[in-house]
Amino acid sequence: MTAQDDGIPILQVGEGALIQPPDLEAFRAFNRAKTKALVDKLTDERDAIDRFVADGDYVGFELYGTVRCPMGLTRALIRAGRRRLRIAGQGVHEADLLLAAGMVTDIDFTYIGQEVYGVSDCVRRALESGAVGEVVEWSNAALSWRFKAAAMGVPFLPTRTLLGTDTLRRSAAKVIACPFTGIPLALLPALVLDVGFIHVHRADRFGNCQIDGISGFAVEMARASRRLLISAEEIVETDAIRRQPDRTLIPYYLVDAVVHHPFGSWPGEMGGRYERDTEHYRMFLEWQRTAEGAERYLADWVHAVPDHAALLEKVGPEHLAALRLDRPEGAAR
Amino acid sequence: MTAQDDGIPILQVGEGALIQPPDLEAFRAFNRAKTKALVDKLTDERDAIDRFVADGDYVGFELYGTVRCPMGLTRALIRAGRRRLRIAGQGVHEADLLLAAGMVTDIDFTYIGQEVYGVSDCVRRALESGAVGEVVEWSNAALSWRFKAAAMGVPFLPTRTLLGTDTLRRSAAKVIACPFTGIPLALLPALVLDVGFIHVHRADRFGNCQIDGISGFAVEMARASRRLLISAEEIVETDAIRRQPDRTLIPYYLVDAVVHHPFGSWPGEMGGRYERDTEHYRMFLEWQRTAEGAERYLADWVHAVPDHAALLEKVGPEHLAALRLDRPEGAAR
Amino acid sequence: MNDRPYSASELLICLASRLMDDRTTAFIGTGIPMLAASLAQNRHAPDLVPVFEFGGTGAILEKLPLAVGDMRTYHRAIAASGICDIMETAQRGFIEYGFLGGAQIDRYGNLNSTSIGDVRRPKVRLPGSGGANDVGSLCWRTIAILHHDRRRFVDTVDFVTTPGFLTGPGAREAAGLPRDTGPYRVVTNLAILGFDEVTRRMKLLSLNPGVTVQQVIDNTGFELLLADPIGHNDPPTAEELALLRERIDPDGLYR
Amino acid sequence: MNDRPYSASELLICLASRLMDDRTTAFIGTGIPMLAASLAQNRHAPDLVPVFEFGGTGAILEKLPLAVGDMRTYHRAIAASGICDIMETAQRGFIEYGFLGGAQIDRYGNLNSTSIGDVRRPKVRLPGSGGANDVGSLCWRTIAILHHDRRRFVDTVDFVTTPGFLTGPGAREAAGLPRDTGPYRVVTNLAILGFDEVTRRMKLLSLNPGVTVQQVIDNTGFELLLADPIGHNDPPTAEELALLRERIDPDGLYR
Repeated sequence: MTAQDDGIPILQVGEGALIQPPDLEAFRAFNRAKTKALVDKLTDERDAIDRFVADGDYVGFELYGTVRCPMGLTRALIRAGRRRLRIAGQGVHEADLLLAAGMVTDIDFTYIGQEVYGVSDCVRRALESGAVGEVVEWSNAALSWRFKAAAMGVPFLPTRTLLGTDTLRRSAAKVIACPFTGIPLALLPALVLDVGFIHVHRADRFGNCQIDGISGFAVEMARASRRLLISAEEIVETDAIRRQPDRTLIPYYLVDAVVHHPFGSWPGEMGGRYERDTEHYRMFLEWQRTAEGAERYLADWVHAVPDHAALLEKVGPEHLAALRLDRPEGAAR
Repeated sequence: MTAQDDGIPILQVGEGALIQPPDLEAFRAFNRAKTKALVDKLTDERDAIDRFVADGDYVGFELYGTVRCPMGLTRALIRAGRRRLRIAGQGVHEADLLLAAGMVTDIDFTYIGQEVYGVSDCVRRALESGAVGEVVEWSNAALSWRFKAAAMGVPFLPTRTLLGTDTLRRSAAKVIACPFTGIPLALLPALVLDVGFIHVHRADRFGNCQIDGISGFAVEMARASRRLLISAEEIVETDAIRRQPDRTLIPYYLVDAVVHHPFGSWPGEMGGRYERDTEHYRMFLEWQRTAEGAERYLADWVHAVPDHAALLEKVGPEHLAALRLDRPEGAAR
Repeated sequence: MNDRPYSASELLICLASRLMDDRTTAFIGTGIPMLAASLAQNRHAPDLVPVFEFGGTGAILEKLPLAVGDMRTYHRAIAASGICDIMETAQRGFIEYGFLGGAQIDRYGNLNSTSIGDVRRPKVRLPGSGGANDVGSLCWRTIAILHHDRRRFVDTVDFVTTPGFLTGPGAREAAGLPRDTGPYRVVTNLAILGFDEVTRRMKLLSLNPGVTVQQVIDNTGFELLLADPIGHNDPPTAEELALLRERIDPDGLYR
Repeated sequence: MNDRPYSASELLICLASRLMDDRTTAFIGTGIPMLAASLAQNRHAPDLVPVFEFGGTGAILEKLPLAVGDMRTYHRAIAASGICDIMETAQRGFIEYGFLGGAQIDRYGNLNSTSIGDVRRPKVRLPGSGGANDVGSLCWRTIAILHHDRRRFVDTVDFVTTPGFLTGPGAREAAGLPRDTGPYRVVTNLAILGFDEVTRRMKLLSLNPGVTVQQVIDNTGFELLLADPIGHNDPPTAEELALLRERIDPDGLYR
C-alpha cells in the first residue's frame, strides 16, 4: 500500500456546467429495453423526428465541417420546430443552422466555425447576445472521448489533454493525480446523447450501417446515443451486410430509424460519392453574415420545401450531378 | 463543489503484483524514436526474434484459443531459447507451448486452457509446482481493456467488471468511487508490452496490416506494444493498402518486423483461409498430458525443424491443402 | 440414463435452449451453449442474437463453432468487431443473457473456474476466468450450466472467479456491479434452479425427467430452497433431437 | 509586398513547409498547413506523414483538402480511421509536429481561439478550440502560424485555449501535460520565432526578406528575446512557387 491508497487527490474541478450528467445505470436500463429484433426501421424524415426527438433533448451530430453531415435530418429537425435543444457543438454546419433557427439553449462547445472561411456569424450572434444559456468549453478530442466513455459504458475517461488551460477551467472536467503513476489526468465525464444523428454511405432497413473512408466519431457517437437516427445515401439488402460483417460500424440494435437520403450531406461532401457544393456553401456564408440573411436562408432552403426530396428537386438534378465523383476515393467498392 | 471534490476514496486495492507497471512518459519517448519512414521490414522469423525480443521481456500474443495465433513466430521464439519471459496469459495455445518450454516466469492470467477440451496440463504442471513466479488474475475484458488503456496513452481505464470477486482481489486493479456518479469502479492499469506478436491475413512490407472478420484485440494490442512483430498469410503491395485505407487496422509505424508465414496460425485456424488441424491439435492435447509428452511435442514439432517453411514441409502439402477453405467466410474479398 | 432415447448432454442442450428467448441477445460460450443457441435459432428463436466475446454478433449458426473466436462465430453475422466492442456493449446494458460454466458454484451463484485449493499454490489449477467474470458482471441475467454433484455444488467456493450474488442481498450493488443484474438460472443434469428474489439463495425450480427432490438435495452441498410447487422439465422432444442430430451436430462433435 | 513576386500567403506556406522534416508525422490543420504539407511532399519530404484529426493518416496530397475531414485527407492514405484513434496516437507520442493558428498568442506561446473579451459574454466569439488544444497538449512540437501584429502578439491572451508553456518553465509538466512537449516555432509574415530553452519565452530567430528587427519588435505586444545572431529566411524559390501555383493549388483556392 502506498500513501495514495488512502485516497486520490482532486487537483482541479472545471467550473463549467455538466449539461448532461452521466447516469450509466439509466443508460443500461434504456438500452436493455431497446428491441433486439430485426424490425424494419425504414421511414421518412418527418416520422423519424416526430417519434424520436422531443423538445429539450440533448442532441449531437456527426461528422464535422461540411463532411458527411446529416443535413437532410437537420433540416427536418428545423422544420419540425423542436425547441430548447441542448447540443454537442462539434457538428459545425448543422450547429450553425440550429443556432440560426434559435433552437439551442445550451452547448458543449468545441468548434463551430467555417474552417478556412473563419468564424460563424450565427455563432457570434447567438453567443455574444447571451441568447444561449450554458456554453461549456471542450476540445475535439475531449468531446469525442466523452462519447467514447459513454460508448464504453463508464462514467468517465482519463486523458492528458485540456490540462493547464482556460479550456479546462471552463469545462466540467476534473483533474486528479493518477493512482498508479501519480501524474495529473483530466477526467472527462461520459456524454450520453438523447438523440444522435449520423449520415452513412449505406444501411439496411434494420439499421446496420457501413461507412467508407474515415469514420470520424461515428462509432463512438452511435454507441453514446439513447436514440439514434440514421440517414443513408443508399439502402442495401441485409445480405450485403452479412457478406462483410467486419464493415458494420453501427449494428442495427443501436438504431431507431433509417431514412433514405441520397445527397443527405448536401451542401456538404460525401467521401467517394460527391463533392461539397462550394457555390451554395459560399452563398450560405454570405447570407449568414446578418440575422436577416440567415433567416432568409432558412426560409428559402429549409422551410420553402416540405422535405429532402423536394429540396433536391429545388437544387436541381443537373446541379447535383455535377457534384458527383466518377471515381471513388478512399474505399474502393 | 461537492464533498467528493476533496478527494476520491480508494475502496480496495488488489493484492496482485503489477508485473509490468505503466510508464506512459517512457512509452511516449519510445514511440517518438520509432521510425515513421516507409522502410522495408520484411524479414525472416529468426532475424525478427533476434533483433526484437530479449530475455526478460514482457510479451503478448493475439488472438485466442487456436484462432489466428502467431504460431510460426511462437515456435521461432522457442527455438531462439528466450528465457524469463513475462506474459499476458490470453493467447492460449502459444502460452501452452511457452509454459511447456519453461520460458515463463510471471503471468498476467485470464485464461489458459483448451476451451471445450478443458484444462491445460502444461498450465497445471507449471502452476501447481510453483515453477512460475507471479500469477496475477484478470478477465478477458480486463486484460483487453488494459491493452486499450495503453493504446489510448493513459495509465488506466475505469470499468465495471471484476468488482466483488476474488479475481479482483488477486489482480492489481484498484477500486475507487467515481468522482462524477459515486459508483464504485475498477481501475485497470495500462499494460504496455515489450513485444507484441500478431498474425494477420495480409500486410505490406512496411507493416500495414489488414485482418478479415473479427479483430479480437489486435487493434488494442498492436497499439500497446513497444515492439511489434507481425506474421502474415500474404504479403501485398502497398497499393492494396492505399486503395482501402479504412481496412488498415495496424498502420506501419507500429510495426518492427514483418514475416511471411502462410499457414502461420497452424495448427490453429485462419478465418476464411483454413480450418483448424483438429487431428494434429488432438495429438498435442494427448501428448501434453505428461511433461515427457510435452517435451516430445516440442522436440518433434518445434526443434526438429529450423523454421516455419521446413515445418510446413514436415506437416505435408497435401495435409495442409485439405485444411484450406473453398469459400471465404465473414469477409468476402 | 441408458434406458432413455437421449444423452445427458442432449438434455442439457435442450433445457438451455428453451431458456433462450427469441429476439434477445445472449453471450455464448464454448460447448453446450453453442449447441443450445443453434437449436434455439433452428426452432423457436430464429432472431436470437448470439454474441461471442471476440467479436461475432448475430451469426447464423449453420455450422457449429468449435471455439469462441472461430470463424463460425461470425458466419453471415451482423457484425464482426473485437472483444472491447463486445464487452463494452455488455457494459452498456445491451446483452440480456450470459451462459457460464464452472468447477464450483455456491448458494449465491458465485462461480469458481480459477483453482481448487489456495490459488497461490493450487491443488488443481483451472483455466481461469476468461470472459466469465465479465459475462457475470455485465450481462443482465446469467445462466450457469453444470454437472450436479457435491464436489461442484459447495458451501463455499475456493475462489470467486465470477460474481453471483456474492454474499447475498445488496452485495452486488455495494460492490459496484450494475444494478438489477445477477444469476438467473442454473441448469444441471438433475434440475433447473433459480434464485430467491429476497434472500438471493439458490432455489430448486423444476426437476429433470425421473429425478426426485431428494436426489437434488443429496447432490447439493448447501441448503437449497424449494419452489412450491416444484415443476417438471419435459424431456427432449423428437423435433429437438432430430434437429440436434441431423442438422446441428451431424458429426456428433459434442455428443 | 507588392514589389515581390510572391504573396504573403505564399511566403508563409514556404516557411512552414521548410519546417516539415521528411519521414516525420505532422498534424495538419485547414489552410496554410495543408498547402505547406503538400509542398513538402512534392519537394524535400516525400515521406512526410500528414495526420488529419478525423482519421486520415499518410495521405498523398495530390488534391488539396478543403477541410480537416474531407476525402482528400485520406486520398490514397495509409489508414483512414477516426478521431479517437488519431488523438490516442498523439497521446501515445507518435505525432511529432502540430500546426496551429489562433487569434492571440503570448510570450509563452499560449494561444487563444475561443473569445475576445470575457468568454462568458464575449466581445467576439471565436470558433473555439476544435482540435487545437489536443494538438498543443499531445504533439511533441507545435508550430503556430499567425499574422504578426500587436492585436495578436499580446501580453496576456484573453483565454488560454491551447497550452503553450503556460506560465513558464516547468508549468506544462506541473499541469500534467506530457514531458518534453510544447511550442517549437511561430511562423509569421515578419519572421520565424522560437522559444528560449531556459525561460521558455518567445525569441526572434530569423527575419523574413526585407523585415527589420525593429519592425518585429514594434508589432509584438510583449518583450521579445533576440537570438544572436538573428538569421534571415530565404524568399520562396522559383521551384517552390512553381510547385505551389502549377501543381498544388492551380485554381488559386488559397491564394
